[in-house]
Amino acid sequence: MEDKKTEEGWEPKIMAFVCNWCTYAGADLAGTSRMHYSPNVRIVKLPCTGRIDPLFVIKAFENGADGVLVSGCHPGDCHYTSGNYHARRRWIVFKSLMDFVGIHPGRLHFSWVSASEAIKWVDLIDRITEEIKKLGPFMEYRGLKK
Amino acid sequence: MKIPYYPGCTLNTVAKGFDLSARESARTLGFELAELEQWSCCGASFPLTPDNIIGLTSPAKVLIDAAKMDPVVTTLCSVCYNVLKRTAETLAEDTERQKVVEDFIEERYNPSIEVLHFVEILRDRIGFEKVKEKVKRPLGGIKAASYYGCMLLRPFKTMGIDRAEAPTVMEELLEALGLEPVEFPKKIECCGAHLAMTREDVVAKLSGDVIESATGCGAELVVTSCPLCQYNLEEAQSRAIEERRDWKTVPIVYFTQLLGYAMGQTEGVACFDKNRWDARELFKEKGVGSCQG
Amino acid sequence: MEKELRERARELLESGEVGVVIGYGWNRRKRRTTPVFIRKPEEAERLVFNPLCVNNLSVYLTRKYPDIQKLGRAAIVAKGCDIKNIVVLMAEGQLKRDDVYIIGVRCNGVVYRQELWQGELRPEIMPVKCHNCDVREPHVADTVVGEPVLFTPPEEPVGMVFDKIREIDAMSPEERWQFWMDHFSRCIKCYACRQVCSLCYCERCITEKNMPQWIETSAHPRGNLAWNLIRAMHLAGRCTFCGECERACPVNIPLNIINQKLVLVVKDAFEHRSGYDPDTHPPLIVYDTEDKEDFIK
Amino acid sequence: MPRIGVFVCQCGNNIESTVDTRKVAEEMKDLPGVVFTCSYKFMCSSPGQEMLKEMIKKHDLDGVVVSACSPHMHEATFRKACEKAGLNPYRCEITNIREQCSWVHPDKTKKTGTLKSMDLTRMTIERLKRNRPLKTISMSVTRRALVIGGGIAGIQAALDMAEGGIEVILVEKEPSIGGNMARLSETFPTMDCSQCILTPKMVEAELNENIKLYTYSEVEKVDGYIGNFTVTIRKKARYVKEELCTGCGECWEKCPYKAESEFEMELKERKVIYTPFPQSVPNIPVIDAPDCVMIQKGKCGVCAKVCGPKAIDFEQKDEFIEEKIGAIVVATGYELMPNERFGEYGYGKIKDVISGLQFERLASSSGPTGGRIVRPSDGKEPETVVFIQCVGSRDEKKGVAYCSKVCCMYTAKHTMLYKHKVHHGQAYVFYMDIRSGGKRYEEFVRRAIEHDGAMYLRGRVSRVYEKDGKVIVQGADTLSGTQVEIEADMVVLATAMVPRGSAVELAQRLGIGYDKYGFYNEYHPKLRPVETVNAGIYLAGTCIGPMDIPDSVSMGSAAASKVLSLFAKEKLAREPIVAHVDTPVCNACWDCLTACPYKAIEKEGIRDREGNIVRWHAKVNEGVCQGCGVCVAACRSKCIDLAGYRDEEVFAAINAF
Amino acid sequence: MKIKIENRALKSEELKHLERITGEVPARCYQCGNCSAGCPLSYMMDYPPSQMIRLLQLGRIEEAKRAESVWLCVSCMQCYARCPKDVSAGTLFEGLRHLALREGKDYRKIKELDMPFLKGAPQQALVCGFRKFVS
Repeated sequence: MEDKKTEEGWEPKIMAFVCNWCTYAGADLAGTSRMHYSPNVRIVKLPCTGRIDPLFVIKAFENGADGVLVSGCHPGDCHYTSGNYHARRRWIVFKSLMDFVGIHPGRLHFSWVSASEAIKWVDLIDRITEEIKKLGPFMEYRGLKK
Repeated sequence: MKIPYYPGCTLNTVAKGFDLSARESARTLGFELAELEQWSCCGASFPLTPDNIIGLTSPAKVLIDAAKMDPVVTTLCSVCYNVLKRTAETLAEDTERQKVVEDFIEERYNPSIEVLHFVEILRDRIGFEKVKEKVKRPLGGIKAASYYGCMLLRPFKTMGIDRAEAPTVMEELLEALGLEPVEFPKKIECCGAHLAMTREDVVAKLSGDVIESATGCGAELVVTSCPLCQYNLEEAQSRAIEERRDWKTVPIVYFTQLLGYAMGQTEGVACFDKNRWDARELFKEKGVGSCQG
Repeated sequence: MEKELRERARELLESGEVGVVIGYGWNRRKRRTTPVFIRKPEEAERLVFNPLCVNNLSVYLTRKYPDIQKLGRAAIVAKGCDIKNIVVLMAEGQLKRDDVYIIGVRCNGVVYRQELWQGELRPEIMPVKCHNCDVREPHVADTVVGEPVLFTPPEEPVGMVFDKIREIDAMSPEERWQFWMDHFSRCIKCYACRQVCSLCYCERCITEKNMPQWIETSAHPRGNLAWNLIRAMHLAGRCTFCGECERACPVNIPLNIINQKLVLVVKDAFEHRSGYDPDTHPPLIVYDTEDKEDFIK
Repeated sequence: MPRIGVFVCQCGNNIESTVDTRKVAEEMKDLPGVVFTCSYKFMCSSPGQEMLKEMIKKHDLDGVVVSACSPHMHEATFRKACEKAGLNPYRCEITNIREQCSWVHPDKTKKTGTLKSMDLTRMTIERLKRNRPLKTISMSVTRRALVIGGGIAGIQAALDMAEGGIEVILVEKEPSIGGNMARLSETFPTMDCSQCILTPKMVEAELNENIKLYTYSEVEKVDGYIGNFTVTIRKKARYVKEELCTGCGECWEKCPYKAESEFEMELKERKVIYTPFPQSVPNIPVIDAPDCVMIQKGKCGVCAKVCGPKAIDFEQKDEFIEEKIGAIVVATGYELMPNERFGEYGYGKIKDVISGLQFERLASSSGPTGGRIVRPSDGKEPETVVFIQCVGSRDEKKGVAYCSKVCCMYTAKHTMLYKHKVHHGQAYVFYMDIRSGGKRYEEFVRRAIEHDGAMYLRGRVSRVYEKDGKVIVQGADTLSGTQVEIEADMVVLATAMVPRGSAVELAQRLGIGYDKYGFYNEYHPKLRPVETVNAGIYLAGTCIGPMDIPDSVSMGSAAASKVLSLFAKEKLAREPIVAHVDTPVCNACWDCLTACPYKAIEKEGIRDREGNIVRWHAKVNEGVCQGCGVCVAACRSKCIDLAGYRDEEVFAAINAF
Repeated sequence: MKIKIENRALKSEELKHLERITGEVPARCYQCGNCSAGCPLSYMMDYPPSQMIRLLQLGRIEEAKRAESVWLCVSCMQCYARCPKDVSAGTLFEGLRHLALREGKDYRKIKELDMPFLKGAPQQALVCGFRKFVS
């Protein structure tokens, strides 16, 4: 397990926390438009980015995620009018904190993807998968388990 | 108060009156236009395409030298003002190009530099009220058309000396000097600019239209802030006189000439005689401009 | 000054205005100070104030200490830095202004290690917070005691904590990770940091929540990291940098660095400084449509 | 131990072609708590649903996972099927293995898709294990409606609802209902006189017993939730007692002071005590307080002297009225973008440059000129009129990026009206595109061009200036590729429709969404065009975006029908996705209360026997809560949780990752 | 006249190069004609500004380069000031001038200028003219 980094065929595991109304629907649209993207992402659907607790991200890393994506409606488009603004505030602090303790910025991504931005979703997933592939498995975090 | 001052090439030669009267006026108003110790040409045209970096180096050097005195620089010529201000904005916004320019000049660029037109200084730092107080030769009754041209106003996002489509700053200044500003449709149209070099016919048409538009609205005097406008307008007028009998001739002067004259400078400073049509004749005719105190 | 302090405390107790005065007193050997809870006017003589009065007593005003709350309205002896925490408690509905009588003490700085205290305050022996203190003159108080203090904090904050933050900021992610793991791995989950903090007043701490168990309770690096991250997040925008958590930490985890980092982030991003205005909401529960989002792609 | 059934759908070949559904089903069988798994061709088909129901009964399932298409497609279908089989519908969870798996990962070896499907299904199973049965929330309904805005959309909505037997409160901020439509002269494409078709409706609204009119009033505050709103209406001081006034008009006849008429758009003056226009409903005047010499200086009082029924009351104050209602229709309409933004067109400086609405007033037979089209500067009949379209609209730099939609049509109408009134006149229209989609619309535009001789020039106008009493228009005709100049007598700007200046403020008060311009957002732009995200609040008319009268009217009716169907039920049922507070561990820090976008959280006190409050905690109002979960993430002690998305469920899903 | 529109021309390297050096995207233009309406030189041009942009949209960059319009534009920025789509025709003109000048094709030779002009004109006219017309 430990030296998976060098192992051929290692695929990163990416956890995505997305809001139900924009990004989830955007990902659906990518499907109905038969676009293709990297299969590494596992989506957890939440009503709104405002529901996303920083703990989710920590928990995802604890459970072996090599990268985490958090995504929701563009500012002004929130189904609940302001949930994403609240989320953005939290992320500003949380992102700084994660950077500060040395979580590589390539492992934690934030994005706005609307229900119509299937292309953006596809590009986003491909881009972060690529980036995380370059970083390799998140052994540092997984190593903490012992 | 000392303000770094960039005269530019033309004010040093052809438009001496523009320069001298401004310096003298500043003194009267209690500040000094401190000419930069060394300066080069601004390039006389802002490089519109972003890949033309070499065109930025010359104005950038001017800004760098000015910033050594004070992060503000003033200028009189509309073109210099336009080029310097747009360069300053470009370099402040685009750090990449700023870096390239810095490497080329081998000096650090100070992005906080502010480029001000002389009239902005009068309006914002001195106040037209104060200018009015200093007037000794009120030029009452003379109908003057402020011809802005292009460079003071466009592109508006950067230049913004006043409202883009309906500027009034020059009119306000002229009013303070006791003139009667005349509104005319072509006050923000182009004079033909450097086409003077290739297409005199076009310049004659455009500039001629400007003058006609002004005189059509009753102007007896056209005021400008740009030596090239001034030249083109005078050229066009010279041609028009030959071609058209009914042409109504007007003096084309710089605003600082009027400013200095109204504030009581000796007549030599403004170099009215350097203009092809001497405004003093108009003053005489109108019976204005005699010194009061 | 102590005379003034005792006088005030006695008056308050005598008049019945308060039921208890929370302040500092000497320990038995008079080498350290310790919190005292004065309930009788004659006991007011026990109150002292000197640079060894380091504790942030505001913690006793929280719901963590229902016994103290039962004693009636409280008066508290508080330095400017302690008052900041009281202000946050007010902003978060934990206290009303009338619930507490604040005896603000003018302070020239404190000394954490009593052996360094020789009767003279020198900058070298004071903690970082005192070097940058802008509330030596208490900013919210019912009465203020002590000699007026003339001190202007430096424009840019100075001190080891700030140097260290800059140093960590300049590190690579790997180095930062190593730095923090070295520290966090020492954590023994004693929760002294939580206990001493007056802003950690939760009825039930997140660590005590099971179903689901968000934070692993045993002391191993993974759970330690989660705990310290969440503690920092929960204090973001609220922490006043009183420094009590780091002082209390038995294994010397540099909590001040992580807390101060977030104080700087919050100040920079939301222009918020906690502990100054009881009417301002903590920044993380409000928002501005213009908040920066350069990191959101 | 739970008894979970897992149903993996093949969706014909849609899923099956890249996911080995049998293998997925097989693998899931071994998970603890899973008692039945299968793969099936079409789960959503009737036989599929029947099979689902059968298996629930046969295996006594207490939870169901359907791995199929997006929950946005068939979650409701499967939940309903489960309910029919006696299972709590919320014990059915969907795994999306089509949109987010089989369709996007085209690995024909099925390896990728199968692996991901198994992961996703496992996550759903774990989530389901933690899931709780939920009960739909049922709420009472106050069967009264509020309509904000008395323009044509609002009037239509109010009339339709009143017709359906609902009591309606119609709030209008101007002294009369009628809105912008009352200003129009004729309407395209039929050329009906606007007043002729509008006025009867206004009167009908006034006389209908089910409609309560509040004119010169504004909505001050809105509390509550669908079925149970409480609104506070500010009734501005009219200085006229409505119950006494007979509308005889003596007062405005005699009033000695004048002010500019808002209704006539600065083309005419009105008295200081006035009704906006002769057909005003109600026909009760208001006193324009800032201009009234009596109110400002205590002198005059002529109106009071001449008023027979003694209805004038200079001491009147604003009144606040509270009304309980169950639904709200927002129909606040539009205004025109200020033309002053376009200095190059000289609006405001050149008198003969006017806006489209001003032209409507000039052309209207009840307008300031009695329907004569004349120049505002000298009252002469203009022989050349230039109409400029897209002023401010389709202009992302100085104006708005969107198309204002109605200008093409009304400009064509203007050219006709002009031609009909000034026979020798010539109309010019500068346009970019002619947008005349709509029944009989294109024919109408062609008629303007072919029959009434309007000269259409394709291009924008760069500059308008005054010269010798003429208005010179300098534009381009891109079809011939030339600059054109027209010496006009009058210029009419077809200015963009924009939302009311107060639109955003009202949206925030109502908790509904709005776009960057301030137009209100529909719940779904196509499928739920008159609903908003805030249940119980509906939209109609141009507050949503530019639209013409027929569209506004149909939206008014649509909103009314939404309200009627809402009120048709005795009790309201709603999704139980709401937050709950675990009260003993609440800190009463009120972070949730501040963060909640819906003001759904209240403070609740616990009292001791003497009635003293001993403890406070937060309480969620289930009717108001929309289930966003912002409070949950904000709560440090984790005492709030969101049904359907509880921490435990999310945690379980992450753990199964 | 009939022109053949080719996919290749729409995406030609030279067009991309022009977009790159000018930072302008002709596709943004929706041909409202405001630039042509306001351009002071429009009346003299063989192709007024909006048509020049149309040529570029159609991929006919060679034709655009040969147009006399390129040498008539004086960068007064009237077109840009009033463009509702924030497209700067003036900048595109400048880009086209660069393309021509960088090929070494001077529009005006210095030695062709007459003496009275050289003596009487303000320096800035010369400097500016050289920049715009001489490689």
